[in-house]
This record gives sequence, structure tokens and C-alpha cells, in this order.
Amino acid sequence: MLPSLTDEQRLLKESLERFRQQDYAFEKRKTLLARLGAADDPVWAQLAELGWLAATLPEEHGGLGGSHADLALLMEQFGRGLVTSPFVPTVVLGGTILRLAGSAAQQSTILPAVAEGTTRLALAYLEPPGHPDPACVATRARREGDGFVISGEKLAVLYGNVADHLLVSARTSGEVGDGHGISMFLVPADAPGLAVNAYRTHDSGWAADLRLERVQVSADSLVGAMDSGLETLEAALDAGTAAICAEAVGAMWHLHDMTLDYIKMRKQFGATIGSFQAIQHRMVDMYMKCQLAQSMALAGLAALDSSDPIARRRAVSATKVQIGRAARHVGEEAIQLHGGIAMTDDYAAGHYFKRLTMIRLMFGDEDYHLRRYRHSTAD
Amino acid sequence: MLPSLTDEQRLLKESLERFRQQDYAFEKRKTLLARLGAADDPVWAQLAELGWLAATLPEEHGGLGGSHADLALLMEQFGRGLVTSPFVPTVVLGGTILRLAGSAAQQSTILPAVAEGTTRLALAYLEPPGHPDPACVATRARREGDGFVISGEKLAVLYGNVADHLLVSARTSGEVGDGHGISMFLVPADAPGLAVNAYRTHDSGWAADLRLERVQVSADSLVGAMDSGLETLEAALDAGTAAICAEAVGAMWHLHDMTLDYIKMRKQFGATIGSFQAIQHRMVDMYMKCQLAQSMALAGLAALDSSDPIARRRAVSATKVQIGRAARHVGEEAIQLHGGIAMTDDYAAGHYFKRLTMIRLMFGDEDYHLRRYRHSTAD
Amino acid sequence: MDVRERFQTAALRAFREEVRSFVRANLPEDIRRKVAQERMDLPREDQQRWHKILRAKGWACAGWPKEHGGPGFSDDHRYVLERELALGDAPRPMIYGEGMLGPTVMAYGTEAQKRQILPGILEGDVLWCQGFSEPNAGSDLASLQCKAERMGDHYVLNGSKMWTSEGHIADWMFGLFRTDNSGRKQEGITFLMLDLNLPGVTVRPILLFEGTHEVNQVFFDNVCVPVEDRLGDEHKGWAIAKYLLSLERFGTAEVSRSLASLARLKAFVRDQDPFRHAPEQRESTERRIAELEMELEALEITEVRFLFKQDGANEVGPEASMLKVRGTEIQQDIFELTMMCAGGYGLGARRDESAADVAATRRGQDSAYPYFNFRKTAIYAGSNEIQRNIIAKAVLGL
Amino acid sequence: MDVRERFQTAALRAFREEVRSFVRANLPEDIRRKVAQERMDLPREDQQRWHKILRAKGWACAGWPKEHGGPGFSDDHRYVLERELALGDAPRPMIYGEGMLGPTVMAYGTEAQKRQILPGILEGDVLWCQGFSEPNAGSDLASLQCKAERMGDHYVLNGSKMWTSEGHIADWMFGLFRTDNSGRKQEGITFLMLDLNLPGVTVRPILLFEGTHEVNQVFFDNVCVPVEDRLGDEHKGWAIAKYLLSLERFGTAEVSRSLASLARLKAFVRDQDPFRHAPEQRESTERRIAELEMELEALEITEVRFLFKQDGANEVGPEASMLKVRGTEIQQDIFELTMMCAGGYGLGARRDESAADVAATRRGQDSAYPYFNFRKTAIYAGSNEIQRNIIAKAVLGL
Repeated sequence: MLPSLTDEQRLLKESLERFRQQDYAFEKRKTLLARLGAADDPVWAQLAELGWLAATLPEEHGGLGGSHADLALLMEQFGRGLVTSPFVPTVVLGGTILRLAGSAAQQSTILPAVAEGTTRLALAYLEPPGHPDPACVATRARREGDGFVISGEKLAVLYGNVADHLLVSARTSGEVGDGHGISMFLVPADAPGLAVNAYRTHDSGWAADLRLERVQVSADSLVGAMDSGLETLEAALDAGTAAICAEAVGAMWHLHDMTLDYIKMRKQFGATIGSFQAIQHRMVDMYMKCQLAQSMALAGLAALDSSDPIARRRAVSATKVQIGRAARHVGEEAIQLHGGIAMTDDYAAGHYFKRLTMIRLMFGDEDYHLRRYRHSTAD
Repeated sequence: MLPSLTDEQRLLKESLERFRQQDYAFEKRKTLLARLGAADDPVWAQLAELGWLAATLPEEHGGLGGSHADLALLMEQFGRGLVTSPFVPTVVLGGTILRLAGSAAQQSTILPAVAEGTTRLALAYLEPPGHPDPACVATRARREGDGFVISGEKLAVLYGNVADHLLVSARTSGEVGDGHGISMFLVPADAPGLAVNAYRTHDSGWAADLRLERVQVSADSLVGAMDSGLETLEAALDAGTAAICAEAVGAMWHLHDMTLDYIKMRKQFGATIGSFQAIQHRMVDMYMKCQLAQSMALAGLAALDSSDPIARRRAVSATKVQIGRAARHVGEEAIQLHGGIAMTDDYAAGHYFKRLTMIRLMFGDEDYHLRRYRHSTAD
Repeated sequence: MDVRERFQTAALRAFREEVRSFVRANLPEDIRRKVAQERMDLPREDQQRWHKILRAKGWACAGWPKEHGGPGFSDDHRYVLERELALGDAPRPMIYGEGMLGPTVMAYGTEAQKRQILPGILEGDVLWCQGFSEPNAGSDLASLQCKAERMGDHYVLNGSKMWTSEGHIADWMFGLFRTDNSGRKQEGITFLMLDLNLPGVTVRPILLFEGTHEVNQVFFDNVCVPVEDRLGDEHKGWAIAKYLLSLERFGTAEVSRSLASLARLKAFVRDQDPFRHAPEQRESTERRIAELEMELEALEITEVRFLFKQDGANEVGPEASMLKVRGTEIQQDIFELTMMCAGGYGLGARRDESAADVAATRRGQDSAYPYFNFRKTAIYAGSNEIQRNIIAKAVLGL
Repeated sequence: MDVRERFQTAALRAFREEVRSFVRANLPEDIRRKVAQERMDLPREDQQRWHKILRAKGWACAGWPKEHGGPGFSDDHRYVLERELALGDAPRPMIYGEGMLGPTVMAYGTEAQKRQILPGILEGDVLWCQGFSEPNAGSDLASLQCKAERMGDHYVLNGSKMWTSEGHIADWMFGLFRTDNSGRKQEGITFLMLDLNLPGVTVRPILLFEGTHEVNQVFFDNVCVPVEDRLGDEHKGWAIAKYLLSLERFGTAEVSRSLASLARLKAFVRDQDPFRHAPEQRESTERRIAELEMELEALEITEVRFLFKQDGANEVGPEASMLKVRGTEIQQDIFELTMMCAGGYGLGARRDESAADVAATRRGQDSAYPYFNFRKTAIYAGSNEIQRNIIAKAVLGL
């Protein structure tokens, strides 16, 4: 996906390809999914062992200090291989928040453990009724003694049930919708008062709805400055969004390639269906959507390095819109051009389609990001 | 287009077909257009002579008392033949307003003349900045003496330059956007203070922008009740909208038929282009759009008979949205599937496309009518 | 001039009210919930239970004439009935027996076959499935290869059938089998009916990618089918299948079902107010809903125009293919929009059948299932590509 | 990682500013207005006038190497220049001479031909047109039949060329002519150049349906063309044409032009405020504008990815066909939306070249013209269907 690769990136790419084609081959996936999120999840252990959990984390905390180009590589290959893991919540969402706003103590205890694969993180920001704007926080954190007491509800927390620590957004002042007054907290998964309702997601991952009833946390569990957590939260969500967009591009190319192979082979009425012009032109449209999506995924990831948050928001939202629409088109067409076989559980296409659809729903859909794009202006 | 025809309607249809295929054949059209709107416009004379101007007007005023089914027949055939005339502004818009709200004197002097073809009407309702909501009237009519003095600007008045009388909406109370406070006036074309800036429209018709500077009219030029003109105006615009939608369906079927004939005949790479599956499927999409548009055109015309103005508004707006989108699709595809030949002035397709495009722009586009549809509810 | 006015006679209005009340009073709530969740995989027991309720009322097999135990409804009555059943969240009729085989047996069956087959369908005691498609005969149905060899007064079946909907809950199958390979591929096909409990029949489930079990592969290993269970003549099954499939196309627009789905979506947006913090997105969502409503209305009118021809000829021509194409497109768009409205709630793969309020449960749990599941509708029953080919050839002469 | 960063070096920033100032200071206002009205039918005199202004600055024929009088720009400089010229409403370069024939002569011409042809193009003194298409050879170009018979040191031309853009304002034509009919249709085609003032040449205007005169049919009645005006070998013109057409595809995305058109649309909506009484429609219009902006950005990045390969190989493969397809689709959508925003103002078929404020005049008069006129872009230069065929075959291997 990247316009050019360094030698190191070429090596990284090769090992990622080997992993997804061999260790995570589609035939093995069902078995591996049964252990997804378990303490001894073999995939997670392997991601740690191969250094991929550490790849983009800062060097001073056990990471390899990789760039967003490395993140792009990882995510694209995870997309192509339908690699299902808590990578995004742990490394991208959690990692970004701690990197940007964590105290020295938080960073030095948690980030190395993340890099080693011994700690998993999750981000609890979404709340009923499900509006993806991170400023829509009703969960409250009140000062009590030298700590805080947090109460509220969180929705669809990705891998919230398998995380060791939850990063929780809560309102320390203001009202739902206010940009100011949001603080981030690092909450241990076993904190009393935290109820976790876990469920599998359509893409075979995990999510959880959380209920926090007077969850008590210490003062040093505050991440970053009080009342000013939104900026960090937005930066993390933008990183997560750009990451899953890169993943989606990988998944789309994989569906594109599968479909192309299939129509070259499948015969109907005595000819391969790929010889029918209507099918050809639709295949070309899929190809074009993949190319355009890839272009925007690059722009979205590049914007994470921008020092201008408005430019970053615009680029990431434009990316999510483009990728979401392309994902719908490519996913639906891949199923349709295959026909019945792609409707079955044994065939990979439907699972890629489900993952693409979940990516559309994550961190705000096209409609939300179209609005965010338009309203992210300086003037 | 109609689901069934009476014997009389069958005769009407046959004579309409004869007219458009012979008297108004495309090769003759350019010559006829040069005289469009002239006092001795031969097409207008023929429409009168054949009884078509009278067809839908009330019997007590020289009309034939035809139904909306007759209107559908006329409009569809006008659409198929690309018949360009002031029929809609004169008979449908003007005729509806006078029929619904005209005084006995207004009806008995003007409607028979319309039926005979000796009087033409136009409706001046649209104003800068062009918002098609008929409540957006800034033009003012003030009582002075026993008459009124009207001042304001009107935009894109269809055939406003060739009309003998203009039906003008003006505000007698309230502000721009208010439903109440609009009155309709019958203004002679030669009224002092009325400046007419006429121009050809892209579909080879006429339109005019009007400036009214202290135009004085007598008290009996008021059409209907003071301040309560909006209801009549909306009814007329809905009739006009339904009429041009039926016309558009005729034009779309004609483009459909032309395109189908062309792709069966045109050869590229040693085969007719109609044998290419991609072209076939696109032709099928055009066919489906025509069918769906035809269905809605029927619903739109039928709703004109409804006693419930909300139901009428919803149906007409749903019709305009469907027809507008279909018109764009069918028009653009007709050009594209033809290729270069359809870009030329000598070939009919481009002219049908232009007429369809003008119909999209008339009386509010799809975006406007989608909004109107949603907001036309009782609850 | 509105073609839908034909359903507004006093008699039909009264009938509509009757159906509405009947469904409200008699449709079991547990079944209603599953239907309102857009499930197409209703258990056998649910389907039978509802069928027998309709049968007791005399409305089962609504398209059947009185002589075979049907209500002998006019087409208008059938249209109204189907609409109200859908709007009331009643299950779809059991299409393979009631909708397809029944009328086909009436047209092509012997008197003995009619006596033997029709009552089981009418009473809801015998459930049927269709054995047409095969692994390498999908859209190109006539290339089917599943073999039936004539051995005296039996056919011996070998091979397999693919995509057999409800094969796991059906008692009997009707299907097409290759009895001769020597001529054109449409020739040498024979229409047989067989008990799925016969020795040598194996039904292997095929799970769909969203997890439901609706279709199967059915294997035949020297299965003996008596000659008297053949419909029509040997080698002449293709014409019967074409007749049967023309019945299937009737109603595939699913206008009534989509009206119900759209009403559910509107109720969800109104009652759950997912956009309470985002007025602009409520606005754009309501626009999309209105657009789908309009598209559906255009299709509804088109269907009536096609099904109720003014000259009384109520047979459907090849133009009806567009009903299936547009119907599935609109239905798929409704489910897509519904899922997007659920937002983060749509991530969870869980479906709670006990929930009292379907609109609320959709929000939490089941909004993505129909989006995934209904991809199949553009593929099965003649893919939308095949339908376009039909229109191109048979309507447009291309 | 953003591929567009390559245009943000200090040198290119400075160059961008230089171009911007130059255009602002030197583009005649009457020409600027016509370009801002999206006109593609600029008179000969306008095109020459602007070309000579650029020539005086040394920027004419921006893609040409220094040895032939061009500026010898890097591809990055060309990219920046093209962008700024478009954003400044400068005319497009005269593609037939500067963009097509010039580079082709450099590649295939004799030294004499280079000396004879290139200076006329460089100075803007000789205008060229292209004679490829024929009435029955459009997308299927190789089936062309316009005849050139060799008679001693001349070819004698008979037949006609169709869709000849600018044929009425050009001095010379280059074109493909049939010199042999015996082999494959791609063989026996010869590339000739001819003075349009030669006896036997007739240029017949073809009006487009919105009234502009851009294309022509050019008839040849025993026109004698000297053999030395042949480019390349006899019968071997097809390869030259393919080379020439691959040059044409470079830049057909029209990203820069579309950026300018979109900026005009935004200025119109902001300044004229056509939706001042309709906030919901302003909202939906601004959504559409944002969508087009995003689509255009995705295309812009894709174009840079394709044109500036990281391995230094800057040739464009067949995937570039998608630039033309998406480029024309987006451009057409921009003009459609612009027209719809003008509403009732769009009805009038009038274009006022004297109006000082283009945004304001568009509102009144010229919003439908580009919508109609630009339908051609999906048809000419290899229709979008042909481009899809190319991708299917050459990229996807179908």
C-alpha cells in the first residue's frame, strides 16, 4: 500500500505476509478465534514475539519507535489476512493516549507491558445512544477523598472484556456535548463496581458494554490534565480510525483479488463469467474503489503526523468516508459476483465483508465523518 | 402511459401521435421553433384547432371537461414528440388558477379565449434568489384607490414574454416565507411599469424575468380571496409539476426507444454494441427507470384529484423526485450509449436531454421536493 | 387513475380490517418477534403452527382454488391479504409447497398425485423443499447433472443438490434430475418428488456466513424413487420447472415486507432517537428514509401495473424480472440503513428472541443480521444479473 | 507518507508563488472570464494570445525539453505549473500541437520535420488539429477507412474525418489514413500531416446540442499530400498513434480544472447565497459539495501515485485509464450540482462574456452549458467504456 518501502519495512512486510498466509491461514482461523482474548491467546503471543506490538510504541518504553508507515504496513497486512486481535484498542488507541498524555509512571509501567504482550488495553468512550462524537459523554467522575468516583454507562467497548486496563472518558465538568470538562482515567479491569457485559462481534472479535457504578480510582489514575481529555481522546480516535482504514484497504484488496480469481475460473453458460462484459466493468469499478481507498488511507495516516489538529481531523474524516463507501461497494460486489458460495460460512469472502462492515460502524460511520469533515474548519 | 384508455382517449392518442410524428417531426422542429410564441405561431394554432387547448378546461367555459387522464395523454405525447409550446403555463398553470379561484367574470372572459387559442397566460411566482417555495414572495401589492399597485421582481417566468395576461403572486401582508398574505393578480401584459426581459431557454422555449415598478391594476384583477392565494398557487404548481412529469415520462421513453434502436444497429469491433453485456445491463437500467418513473407520474396526476392537499403535495413531490432522478439517469445514459452522434445539434437525443434537464429545474428540483415531501405531513 | 385505488372498494376495505384484526388476535407473539427481526430461518414448528392457524380460518394456501381447499380468493383479495400479513409481522407462506409445488401439481399432476400431495400442503402437515440448484448449476440451471437412472418402476438417484433451502426441516423434496445427457442441456431433465427419509438421502447443513442455517447440500446415494412420483413425462421436466419458476417470480418484489421493515426503521428512529445529540444526522437519515419510501412506492405501483393488467390478463411477462431486481435492491438498502442507524449497537452478534420490543432489541443486537443475510436475495431465485439478462433478451430484444 | 508532500519543497513553493503572481498579472481578463465560464471553445485568437504570453515568459510547451525550446521543467514543476494555471483560470494548453504532435515528432520525426514543425507550435503560430476518428471509427479507431493512395511522391486523400476538434481554427491536421486494406485492421495505416488550406479540403462545422462549435467533419476530395509530410514509415502509423494517445491520457483526470470549478461553486453558494430561504437545502448542497471535494482529493492522490512512481519510472501504465474515468465522472458531477444550485436561473440559454463577476453571471446564465457540454468528455479520447475495457484487459487480465 505504501508508495515506497525501506529495507526494514520490506522485511517487516515479508514476515507479516508469512504470518497471515501460514500461521493465520483462513483454515486455521476458526480454531484460533476460539482462544481470542484468552490469557494464553496464541495469536497475541505471536504478535508480541514478532515484535509487532512494540513496533509503533516509543523506544524509551520498550517500543521500536516505528512510524505511521510501519503502522500502515501492519494494518494493511492484518486486513489482508483478516487477523483478528485487540491490536487496535491496545496499541493504537490505548498506546496513543498513554504516549500523548500518560504520566511518566503510567507510561513506564504500562507501555513496556503492552509491547511485551502482557497487558491489554481498551478504550471506553462511546455511550448510549451511540453517537460517535467523543464529546457526548454523560459518565461522571467526581472527586472523593484523594481519588475519583466514576459512574456511567459505556457502549461497544472493543475488547473491553479482555483488557487489563480500561481507558475511560468521564465528565469532570460541563454537560453532554461540551468539549471542555472531559477527563481520561486509567481503570483496572477488576475495579469494584465495574460490570462488564461481553459479547462477540460480527467480525468474530469481542466487545463489551460497561456499567460503572461508583467505581473508585486513585488520583494518579487520571491520564493527562483534568477537564482537558478531549484533545487526547480525539487524537487517539483519529489514530484508530486511520489504522482501521488501512486495514480495510488490505481487506478490500484481498476481496478484490479473490473475486478476480473466482470470475476467471467460474463457468456459467459455457464461459468464464469473467468474460462477460458487465462483470468485467463491475470488476473494474471494484478495482477503482480499491485504488481510491488506498490513496485516502495513505492521506489519513500521513495526517496523524500533522501538528494541526484541524487538518488531521479533516483528513481522517475524509478517509473514513471514502473507505466506508468503498468498503460497502467492494464488499457487496465481492459477494454478488461470487454468488452463493460467498454466502457460506466456510468461504472467506463473507468474513471479510463482515469485518469491512464492522469497520464502517466503528468510530463513526460515513454520515458522521462527512459532517465532521465539513465542520472541521478554522474559519 | 395510462393503465387503460376509453375509446375517446384512444382517438385522442392517435391524433396526438399523428401530430408529433408528422406535423411536429424533428426535422421540421427547428423551423417551427423560430415562430414559437409569435402571434401567428402555427403550432399553437394547430393545438387550438385540434381541441387540445380546450381538452382539460371546464365545459361551461368553452372547454371539453377532460380529466387528468386526458392531461396525462397530452403531456406524454408532447414529451415523446418534444412538442414545445406555452401549453403548461397557459392551460395548466393559468387554467388551474382561474378555474379554482377566478371570478365569474375572469373565467368567462379568459378561459374560452384560452380554449380557442387566442389568449396565452403565464405564471409569475418565482423570485430571486430562486427558491421554488411559492411562499417566498417579496413582491408587494398595496391598495391604492380602488385598485392595487404592485412592485417587485419575478424570475424565469415561463413564456412570460408571449403571454397576454400574467398571473402574478404578490404579498398583500406578511413577510417572505409566510403562507398567509399572498394574493394572486391577473395583470395584462401591456400594463405600464411592467418590464419584460425575455430569453430563450435551453429547451428552445421562452422565459422572461420581470420587473414590476408600481404596476397599477384594478380591484377586479384580484384572483380569489385577498391574502389567501397560496393554496390556489400551490394547487396550480402541483398540477403543472404533475403535467411536466408526465411529459418527462414521454420524453424518457422516446430516448429509451431511440437508444435501444441505436445500440441494435451501431457496430463497433465487428458486433452491434447492443450485444455487449455491459451495454445490455445499462439499457435494462434505463428501462427500469422509465417504468418506475411512469408509475410515479400516474400517481402524481391521480393525486391532483385528491381532496386532501397534504396527500396531493406528498404525491406530487414524490413524483418530481422520482422523475427528476430518472430524467438525469436516462438522459445522461442515452447520450453516453449513443456516443458522439448524440452530442450534435442535428440529432434529437441532445434536445430531449435538454428538455428533461429543464424539467428537473422547473418548479423545484429533487432536493427541494424531497424536503417538501418529508415536511408535508398532518402530524 | 391511481392503480392502487382498486384495493379501496368497500369489500376490500372490510377484508383488510378483518385480516388486520385476525393477525393481531391470533399471531403468536414469539413467532411475531422472529419475523419482526427479519428472520428467514423460522423453525418448522413455528411455520406449521401459523399455517394451521390460517388454515383454521380458511386462509391457508391463499392462491389455491376452492376445489383444492383454498379460499378461492380473487387476486385483489390475495394482494390485500399478503399486504396485511406482512404488515402484521406474520411469517411468509411456505413457498415450496403452497406457492410452487401445489399449483404445479394442479397444472401437471395426475388425479392420484393431486389427491396424494395437495392435502398435506394445505393442512401444513408435509413440508417441501426444492432440489434445483447444484454445485455447478446455479444461474445456469439447465446444466444440472444430478442423475436419475430408470430401473424398472424406479429411478435411482445419484449426485447432490446444492443451496436447498429448508432441506433440513422439510419432509419431501421436488427436484430436477438428469435422465438423459444426449441432447440439448434443457432436454433429458425429469421432475421427481421424493421422501427425504428414503435410504441414501443425506442432508448436510451449509451455514451462511452470518451464522444461520437455512440451506443445505442434499446427497443422493442410490436413492430409489418410484416412477409414480414423477411429475409430467420423463425427460420433460424443464418446461414444468419453467412454469414453477414463473410462479416464484410473482411477489418477489417483497413490497409488503419492505413496507413493514421501513415502518420498523421509522419507529426505531422515532422511539429510540439515536440522533438526539446529532440533529444534522437525524436530518440526513430521515432524508434517506424518505428516499427509500419513495423508491418503494414507485415499485409498489409498478408491481400493481404489471400484476393487474387492465385487459384482465393477469399473467406476468418477463418485465416482472425488474420487480425482483428493484425489490431486492430496495430491501437491501433498507437493512443497510437500519444497521447504520444502530451505530455501535450494530457490532454485537447477538439476537435476543425474548425481547418484548423488537425496535429496542434491533438497536442493541440484530441490526446487522438482515443486512448480511439478505445479500442472498440478489443471488438466489435467478440472480439479479440473470434477471437483467432476461429483460435484455425478452423485453428489449437484445 | 503523503505523496503530495513532494510538491512542498522550498523550490516548488517559490515556483508556485511565481506562477500565481504571473497569471494574476498577465492573464487577460476577457480570456479569464471565458475560461471561468468553463468554455472549451476558446477562439483561435485567445488561445494564441495566451500562448504567446507564456512563450515570452519561457513557459510555453511546458513539457518540452530545452533543446526544442521548452523550459525543460521537471515533472514536479510541470505539475505545479499546470495546477496554478488552472486555478488562475488560464486556458488549457493547445493540446494537439503542444501536447500531442510535438512530442510525437520529437520521437518519430526526421530532423527536417523537427525543424519544420516544432517552432510553429512553440511560438503558437501554427495551430494543429487531430484527424483520427471517422463516422464509423470512433471507439473502434483501427477500423478507419479514410484513404491515402500513394501516387509517386504524393498521397492522394479521399474520405472524411469526424469529430475534428478545432478543425475550423487549425492551420494543419495530423491524422491516420488507410494506405492498405489487405491485412489486420491495425496494419496499413499511415500517419500524415497536411495543410488544411490544400485544395480539396472542406471543413464542415458540427454544432453540439448546446450550441457550441468545437468539432467538425473534414472532407478530403483528392487532396495531395507530399510524402515528406508522412511521420514514420508507410503503413506503420498505428504504433505512432498509440504513442501519441498515451500522451493524451496523461492529465485527463483534470484534477486541477475540477478544483477550480469546485472553488467557483463554493464561492457561488457562499456569495450569492441561493439557499437563504432554505437552510435544509443549503445543508444538503454543502454535503454534496463536500462529497465531491473528497472524491476529488482521492483522485488527486491517486494521480500523483500513478504519475510519480517511487522507483523513478514515471511512465503511466494502463491503470491510468481510471484517471480519465473518475476525472470525467467527478467533473460532470460538479457541473450538474452547479446547475442545480442555480435553480430557475439555469433555464436561460444565454452567456454574457462581459460580466465582471463570473460567479454572479453563472447564477444567471451559464450554469447549464458546462453540464451539457462536458457530456462529451466521457465519450471522446477513448470513451469511458473503452477505458474500462482497457483496465479489464491490461490491468486485471480479463
